[in-house]
Formats: sequence, C-alpha cells, structure tokens
Amino acid sequence: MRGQVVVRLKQEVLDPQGVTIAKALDNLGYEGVGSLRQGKVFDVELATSDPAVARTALESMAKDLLANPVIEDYEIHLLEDGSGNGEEGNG
Amino acid sequence: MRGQVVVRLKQEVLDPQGVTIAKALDNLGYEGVGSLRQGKVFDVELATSDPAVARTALESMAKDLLANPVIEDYEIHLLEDGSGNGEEGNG
Amino acid sequence: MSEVAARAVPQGEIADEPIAIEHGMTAEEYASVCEILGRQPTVTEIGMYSVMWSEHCSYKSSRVHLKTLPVEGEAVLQGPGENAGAVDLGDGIAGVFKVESHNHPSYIEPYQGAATGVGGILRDIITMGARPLALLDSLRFGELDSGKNRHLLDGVVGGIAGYGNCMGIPTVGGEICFDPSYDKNPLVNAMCFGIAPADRIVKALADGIGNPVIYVGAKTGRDGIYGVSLLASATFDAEAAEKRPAVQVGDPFTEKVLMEACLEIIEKNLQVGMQDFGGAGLTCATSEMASNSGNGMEIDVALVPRRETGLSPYEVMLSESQERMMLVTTPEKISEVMEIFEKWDLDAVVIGKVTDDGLLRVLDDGVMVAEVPAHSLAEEGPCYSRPYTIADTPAPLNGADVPCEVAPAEVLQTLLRDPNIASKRWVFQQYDQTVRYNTVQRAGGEAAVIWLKEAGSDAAVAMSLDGNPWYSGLDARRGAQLAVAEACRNVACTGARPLGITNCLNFGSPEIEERMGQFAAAVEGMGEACRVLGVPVTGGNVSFYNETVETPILPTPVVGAVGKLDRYDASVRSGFAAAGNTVWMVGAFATSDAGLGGSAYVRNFHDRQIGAPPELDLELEARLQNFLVAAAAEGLMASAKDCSDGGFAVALAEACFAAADAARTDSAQASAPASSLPGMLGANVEIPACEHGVHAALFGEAASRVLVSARGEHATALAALAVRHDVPIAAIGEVTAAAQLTVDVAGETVLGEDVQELYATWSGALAHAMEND
Amino acid sequence: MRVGVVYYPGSNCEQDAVHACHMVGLDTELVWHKRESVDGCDAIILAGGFSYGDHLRCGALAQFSPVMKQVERFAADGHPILGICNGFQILVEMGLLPGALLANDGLKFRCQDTRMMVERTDSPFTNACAEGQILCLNMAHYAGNYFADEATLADIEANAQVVMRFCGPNGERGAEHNPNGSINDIAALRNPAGNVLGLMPHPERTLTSELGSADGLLMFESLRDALTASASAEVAASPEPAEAEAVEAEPVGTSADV
Ligand SMILES: Nc1ncnc2c1ncn2[C@@H]1O[C@H](COP(=O)(O)OP(=O)(O)O)[C@@H](O)[C@H]1O
Ligand SMILES: [Mg+2]
Repeated sequence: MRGQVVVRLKQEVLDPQGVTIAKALDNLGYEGVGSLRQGKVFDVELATSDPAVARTALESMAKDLLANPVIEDYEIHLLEDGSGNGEEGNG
Repeated sequence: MRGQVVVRLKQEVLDPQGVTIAKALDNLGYEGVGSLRQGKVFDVELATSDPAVARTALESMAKDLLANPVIEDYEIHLLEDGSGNGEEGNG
Repeated sequence: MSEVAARAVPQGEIADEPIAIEHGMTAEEYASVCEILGRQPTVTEIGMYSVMWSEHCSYKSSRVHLKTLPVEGEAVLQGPGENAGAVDLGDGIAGVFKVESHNHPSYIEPYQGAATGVGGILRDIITMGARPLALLDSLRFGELDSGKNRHLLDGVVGGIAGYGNCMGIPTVGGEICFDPSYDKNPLVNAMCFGIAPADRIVKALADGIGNPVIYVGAKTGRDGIYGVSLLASATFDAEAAEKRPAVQVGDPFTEKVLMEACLEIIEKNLQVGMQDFGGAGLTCATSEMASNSGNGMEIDVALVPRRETGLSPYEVMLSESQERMMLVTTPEKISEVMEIFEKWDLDAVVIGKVTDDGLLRVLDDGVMVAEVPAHSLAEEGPCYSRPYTIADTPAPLNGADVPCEVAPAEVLQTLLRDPNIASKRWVFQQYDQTVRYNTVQRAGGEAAVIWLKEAGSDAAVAMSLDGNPWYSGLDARRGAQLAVAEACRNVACTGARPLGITNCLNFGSPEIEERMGQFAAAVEGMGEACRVLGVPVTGGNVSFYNETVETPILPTPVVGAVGKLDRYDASVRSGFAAAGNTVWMVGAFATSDAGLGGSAYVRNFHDRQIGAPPELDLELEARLQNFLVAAAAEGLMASAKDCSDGGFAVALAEACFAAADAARTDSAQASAPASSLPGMLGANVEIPACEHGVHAALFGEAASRVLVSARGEHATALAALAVRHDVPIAAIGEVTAAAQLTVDVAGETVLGEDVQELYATWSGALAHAMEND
Repeated sequence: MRVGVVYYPGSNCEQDAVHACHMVGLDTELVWHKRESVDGCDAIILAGGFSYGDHLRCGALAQFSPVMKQVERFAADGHPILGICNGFQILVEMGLLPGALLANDGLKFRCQDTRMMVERTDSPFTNACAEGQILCLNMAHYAGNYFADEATLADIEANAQVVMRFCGPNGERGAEHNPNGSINDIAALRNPAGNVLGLMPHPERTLTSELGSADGLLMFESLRDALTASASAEVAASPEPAEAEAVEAEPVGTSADV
C-alpha cells in the first residue's frame, strides 16, 4: 500500500526558503499571503497491505531517517484507504 | 485560511533523491519499500476565508512559482475544512 | 545484394519515407539508408539513423568547414574526433579538454538544462581516461531588466554549481555576456579540463571479437527521445509520448560514483574501450565503438536496466538518459570490473558482445529488431556544402562618428555598472572553486590557474574561455580571430604558454545563407588565427539553430585556450601587487584603430552596432604573447591585465580592484560596501592623445594591449625584452598606495576617481541587477 | 601516527585531507565507509563532499554506513575526530555534536575565504594556534548555517564548546562577517569532552600562501602535536602494551597534556 511521510521544520526553526518564496509571491502581487513554510513529502510504496504494519514501518522510517528530530516534525498518512487524511506523528 | 500546495516530480522524471533514499532504507533493513519519491509541500496562510478564493489563489501561485510545469505536477489542499484531503491540480 | 537478402530481416514495423521525414530526415537521406541496408529500414532503424545523421551528431553542415582548421602541433596528443582533445603537458601528463553547449535544454529548464550540460562535458573527459580537474562556463543571456532573464541566469548558475560542486570538480572561470539577441536563445557552454597519463589515453574502441559489452550507471528512461512527431505512426501510442519528459534531471551523485568507478577501472587497465552515452544514447555508443574498431556489436535491449516499464526497443536505443557509460572489456577481466562497480553500488550489466561482421545488431529478448552496418551510422552520415553569403566587412568607426558629451568619469561609472563588465562574483561565488586544492588562480583573473599536483608535478595549466559576440556580429571572421587572440592572451598574461584551443560555435540556422556565411567566415578566421599564433584546435562543438522566428543570436564563437606554466607558484596575477611599481602598456597601443566598433562604450552611449571590430595584427599578437611568457619566466612582471571590454580605463580600474579582491575575505554579501578594504591600491598614469578623441583613448577596445606592472628594478630588463620581441612598450605611470585612479591624456587630467567608489559600483552591480525585482 | 580519513560515495575532499596530513608528517589511511574497523588509526577525519549526493539532508545518509559504529566507539574512547564540512554535517546528524546545519541564510552555495577567531586552544585541533588568533580559511558549502535551540545553545556556551567564531579582519563580530548565518557566529564546535570537532570551512584547502592562505595548516600541526604528546604520555605511563590501551582511552591533546 501507499503511504506518505510529511516532514516540516519545527515552528521555532527559521525557514529562509519559505520566507524567500513568500517575498517572491508578494512581489508577484499576491497580497493575502500571511506566511509560507516549505516542507518535504515522501511518497512510499510498501509491500504490505496491512495498515497497522504500514504505519509502524513509516513511523520508524520517519524516526530513523526521514526527519531530523532536532529541527523537524513529521506526519504519517496512509493513502490506500482513499481518505488522504492522516494522523499526526510526534510534534 | 490555511492551504497547502504539494509539488511532485512527474512520474516519468528521474527522482535521484528518491532513488538514493530508497536504497538507504534498503540498506537499513526496510525490506518492503517498493519505491520512494520525494516532493515538496508548501503550507500557506491566506488572508481570505472564502475557500473558492483561496483555491484560486493557491492554484495560480502553484502555476506561477511553486511548481515547474516542465518537470513537476502539483496538488492543492485546503485545510480549514479539517478534512485535509484535496483535489488534484493539473495532473 | 543477394548476400544481404539472405540474412534474417529485423522484426518490427517498416519505416517508409514519410516516417523518415517525420524523423527530420530528407528523402535523399532516407534513400541512402535503403541503399545501405538493401531493404527498407524498420522504425527502430530509422530512429537510429535519424539521430546519428542529425546535425548534432553528424556535423553535416559544418564538417566541410571544420576540416580546414589546423589540428596538428607539437603538443597535440589527440586532435578532434575522440570525445575530447589532448595536449602534452610534459612529464608524461596529457591535458584533456573540450567545450560543449547545452543551449536549448537550458532555456526550457535552466537549472536542469545547465546541470546536465555539465554532466555531459564531464563524461566526455572521463571517457578519455582523464580525471577532471576544472570546469569553466561561457554564458549568454538577454538583458537583466527582464524577470525571465534573471530567472534564467539564476537557474543556469544554480545548475552549474549544483552539478559541478557535487562532483567535487572546481568551476574556476568563464564569461557571461548580456545582449537582447539571446532573449529567447540563451547560451550555456561548459568546458572541462582533466589529466590522464599521456600513454594511457582511453579511446572509444570495441576491439576483440567476443569481448563483453557492459552498460553501467543510471537506469534508462524515456528521456530526450528524438522525433516526437513520429508518434503519429501506429507503433507508438500517444500515451507513451506524453510520458517522455521534455527535460532531464541531472544526478551528479550517480555521475560522481560512476566517475570514481571508471577511473579505478582505467587505473587498473581493465578496459578495452569506453564511451559515454551522449546525444543519441545507446545508438551512438554502440555504433561508434564498433565502427572505430572496424568491428560489429550485438546487444540485447531487454538486458538494459530501466526505471520505467514498457519501453520499446526504439525508446531504449534512442533514450538520452544521463549518467550512463558503456565499457568493453575482456572475459578474463570482467569479474574484476564488476567487483569495482559493485563496490560503488552501481548497476552494471553485460548487454552484448563485440562481433566480427561490422554490423550493429539489436535484439529484444533474443528477437532481432535492428541490424545495420555500424560504420554507416557512425561515419557515413550526409555531408553538405550548404550555400552561404558572407556579409561585407564594415568600415572602422572613427571618433567623429560617435561624438560624446558625457564626462569620462561618468562613462567609466556606467561601464563598470554594465553587467557585461561588472564583477561576476555573484556568479562564481556559487561555484566551489577550491575543491581538490589545486586552484592557484580562481575566477576573477585573466585565466584560471590549476596546479597539476595530482600528477605529482610542480607545473600548472592556465585556462580561459572567451568570445565577444558584438565583434562577431559585426564581422564574424575577425570576431573569431579576436576570440582566439583574447583567450590565448589571457592565458599568456599568467605566464603560461598557450598549447591548444577548443571551441564552441553557436550560430543560427545553417539553412539560412547569411547565418551559414557567418559560420564559414568564423571558422576561416579562427583557423587563420590559430595558424599564426601556433595553437592547434584539438576539438570543439557546433550548436546551430539558435534562433527563433524573430531573431537569430549574434554569431557566438567561444574559444577555450589551455596553456602550461612550469611552476604553479610562479603564475602572474591581474591585480596590481604593490605601490611604487611601474605601470607599462605593452602591445598594439599605437595603432590608428581605436577599437570603437562593437565596444562597450559605443553600445552604452550610442546604442548601436556599427563599425568594424578592433583591428587585429596577428603577427604582433603572437609576438606579444611570446613576450608575456618570456617576461613571466624571467620574473619581470608583478601583474598583467588584458585590455578588453571597456578598454584601457576599465582595465586600469580592474587592476586596482583585483588587488583588493584578493584580500577581500570577510564580507558576507557580494554587494556589501567596499569601505576600508585592505589592499586597495590606486594608479597614476599618463597616456598619449588619440586622434579619435579622449573617449576613444580611454574606452576604445583596440586589441593586443596588456597593462603590466613591474618593480622599478626590472624596468630596464622588461623594456629590453620587449624590444627583443619587437613589441611596443611604454612606461605610463605608477601604482600608488592612495586608492585614487588618475589618468592624464596628453597632459590633461581626464579621470581622478576614488577607487573605493569605483569598486563599490563594479562589485555590486550584478547582485544589484539580480535583486531588481 | 596514523590518521584514518573516512570517505563515502560522494565524498570529494578525502584526498585533500590526506595531502594536508602528509604536509605535517602524519601517516594516513583512506577508510572506505563499508569497512567495519578503524583499528590502527590514532585519529579520524570525516572528509568533506556530498556523501550520498547530500540527498535527504546533508550528512543524513552517511551516518548509517557500516564504519560509523566504529567511529562512534572511537569518539566514546576519547580519540580525536575531525569533521570537515560534510564531515561536520555527518557528526551533527549522528548526534556526536549537538544542533543542526541549515541552508545558508542566502540560500546559495558559497565559496569564499572567510575569517574566524580561535577561542579555544585546549583542543587537539587548535593547540598550535594562539587564543584570539584570526584564521583565514576557505569555505564552500550550501548548508553550513549552524542552528541549536536555546537550551542547547546555552549548554554549548557554558561548556566552552565553541572553538572558533566567524569574525571580521580585526576580530569584530557581526552579520556582515558571518558568511552563512550560523547562530552566535559559530564556526567550529566540539563535544563536551573536546575530542570531537566539526567545522564548515576547509582547513585542508588553506595550506600554502601560493593558493591563498596557509592558516589551515595550523590545525593539522595541532593534531600532529596532540598525537605526539599523547603517544609519549603513553610510553611514559607504561611500556607494557596491555596497560597502554587503558591510557589510550583518555582524551588526548588537552592543554594539560602538552
Ligand atoms: N560564468 C562565469 N563563471 C565563472 N567565472 C566567470 C564567469 N564569468 C566571468 N567569470 C570570471 O570573471 C573574470 C572576468 O571575466 P571577463 O569579464 O570575461 O574578463 P576578461 O575580459 O578579462 O576575459 C574572469 O576571471 C572569469 O573567469
Ligand atoms: Mg572575456
């Protein structure tokens, strides 16, 4: 099944990339942009079809590798159930 | 309201990052990983509270700046409604 | 004929003439394919011919002209024909170098287009068995008042940096020009220099019948497949067409490990031959290697590693996926070869073998899908003598033709602010210039200087990449000569003796007589300059069709010169070294042509392209370069700065800046104020009057002039050396500790500027232009 | 005395580190990341470059290479470890040094010479420097913007873990002298024990004035002196090899040793 890990910089870590993009949007005439932050999304194809197994695997990938806990939080989403919404991981 | 633009490399475009990370996961002993692709997520805070206005704004930001249509696709999600699921942009 | 008929015929749809035409071939070209094969080709086969016989691979419009270039010389180890040229650097070291264009992809996607361009030129050097030591880049964009052009510059520079930095190869020099003619056709040319043992240059050979053919590197996708229009034909469904990415994503990490693995194999001498998958991918690599050895080759495309499913043999043979190499080895050595690839975690597969029948045979899981003479693909492409017309040579420009009321000080400020002249620090600061710790002179001087430390030598090479498009636009022939002269002169300014050049010829459509005429004239001029200066052409690249409906680019021949210095620690720099040194003008400073035609001054203040480019006395240029090399060898020069864009006054100012730039190590922003920079020097000089006026004297771009500074005790020796080389020389003033630039013309002070202020203008202009949102 | 220079697929400064060690008379051994032992090494350098293409995060994937378990032990045993550029990023990702390295504040790769002041000389990598000495080193990186949260930063400062800070020509501090946005102008950082040091600038690219500055050589001379001192301390402490091992576990090259 397919899963998704979304990794974002923690709120208290400055995101210069986001700031730059927000500025660029402003220059392009987009006025209502309050803030913009950039994160990463990892789309993972997993062999298992058991949601619980998949979630555990994604969780540990996120912890071990995909996110750096010093600066980042993550979220796990399972996609096979069609809803596309997910639950929050740590953070 | 809050919105989200998810930008991904088109399926047929090489994703060197994804390939390398998948290989690393394999080396770490994660066996069921079929494929992994890395994308970007932009969390945008918008002044408007009208979902239609917000969607149009995100759509045009994605087109103008956040995604490179030559190699990337994007998706728009509106988050204020709580569902977290969204509809596809140009696919 | 009967023998051909007796052979098995490849499976697959037959390509008729309309299909060939959809592939961009002519009816005549299609007829020759039929004649070569003795039958109609399959669609796969016509795909293979169409790419190999394309302008890009076969040089069909340019070959007749390129043949006239001088390619031989004492130092030449490898002339044009292989993946790159090579010159002898002594001590058994070969210097391998080449320049390549990646113009069109960089317009579509600047970051990835430029990145993959760097990847391509690197593979050309690696394939020769050389370790790349340096990259340079030559860039052309429209003007920066357009957001689109700023986006292109930002992306291209990012792509070059992204690829070269990750590869761990320093990007140490180059050039950039901005002109509206490049608005829709930016140019991205990249040059690479590497070293190999002189007796171990690797060639693209497939010797030894039965030897295995190995595919290694990235997996194959539907990248860059030519002839999209073909999809009208039934064989290729529209869905497949949509899956073909218009742009490729560079993967420098894979290229880095591929490079290390290949160099390890070469060091252990485990290869018979090697070839990268350049344009035309597998088709090019297989046919060229087989043809070079007079052999054939059989491969099975089903064995080729893929990153997507459903690729047809046609797509596999034509894919231009990056970061792949082909290698021929022997059965005895294959396990050792595979072990090395395994060490580096690379996909490597034996996909076929060398055969004795001269045929390139392509199987798809055992079923033959193409069978064509390898030689016919690689060597028998069409060769055209296209009609051309050469424009009349324009008359030189006189001072009276371009009267100017603007005060010299203001002209100087304007020129220093012109992005064509302003410091390119904003660009080259993004390049890792120091990795591998060989870089003696980084970007910012006359030429980059790279120590050959890795070959255990005290020698160094100097490299410069140049080409003034405005000169070429006015007179393509002389423009090309001036490009050769400037590139070699820049190299000679460091004290290095130029040994050879590579070139990238960027032009419009060869099918338009006027453009073809520009090309023919440029090649002729380049050949002549090379002969007189004694620098052979060891290779290069032609990029045609750089035009949109409205405008062609200015004809843009770019020349990369490589020279040798005996000692890495004795190179001469462009900036003034110490107060009290004498400033000398050396070379053609007394000619009647002031070099106003095509000059930055006239472009800025008269907004027109008129006149002839600067006159060039090639014999004098040769003597000047010999003098520079000799003066450096005798340790007589404290600095040497070429007078080029912006003329004498700009060169003088830049010689002051360079001293400060060398000491400028602390400021965080390229546009930071220049206050209290350590090491800032000034100059106080007097030059004779010019018949074309003061502006011409200060800003004319007369060729073959070098601003030299020297310690007082070297004055006599320097002057005597110039006389011996029959090169005009005059002491014109001195370097001052006060950061003040004072110029008198015929006794009258025309410039009295604060160098700090000039520096602030010059150093911040490009960053400022880029922030202009 | 032998320095192990660890390199990964994508490293590109390992030869430069070797060259630098040889210039000060240190033996070297290139240690491929798949190796499972660092036996015979007296110090380790994690070389710069783009390990694993810098994919995911700079230095993130390299921490899982087989050799890194040994590197961790080597650190715990108190031997000197120097992480340069990507090597620093790896040390931080592994947690051998605190904090994280973010993209430069200008969001561009920057290659330039840069000044920094030495604050601590009681280190195997700076004992040949004078306190307050200003070094000019070359830097070339995209993600060298050092970050730590407030609590961590307080610890770092309290433990005297900052070995060098970016500065101007006269030692002055300020944003215009900080080339990448690092918090507190941190240029070189060590662990509390002092044996592990990371920095983004490249001392191995600043070894001779012909190519810029020679200041980087001081760091390699420091390492050589520290190793020499600890070797002679060992010999003095015990000629018996069995006991020498115990001594080896002590942190080397503190100023007290010298
Ligand atoms: N695209 C570039 N990449 C790297 N270095 C560059 C680039 N453009 C210019 N430079 C460097 O800036 C310096 C000045 O370039 P240029 O104005 O062409 O000088 P010159 O007229 O002396 O050839 C040179 O040292 C050159 O290497
Ligand atoms: Mg130039």
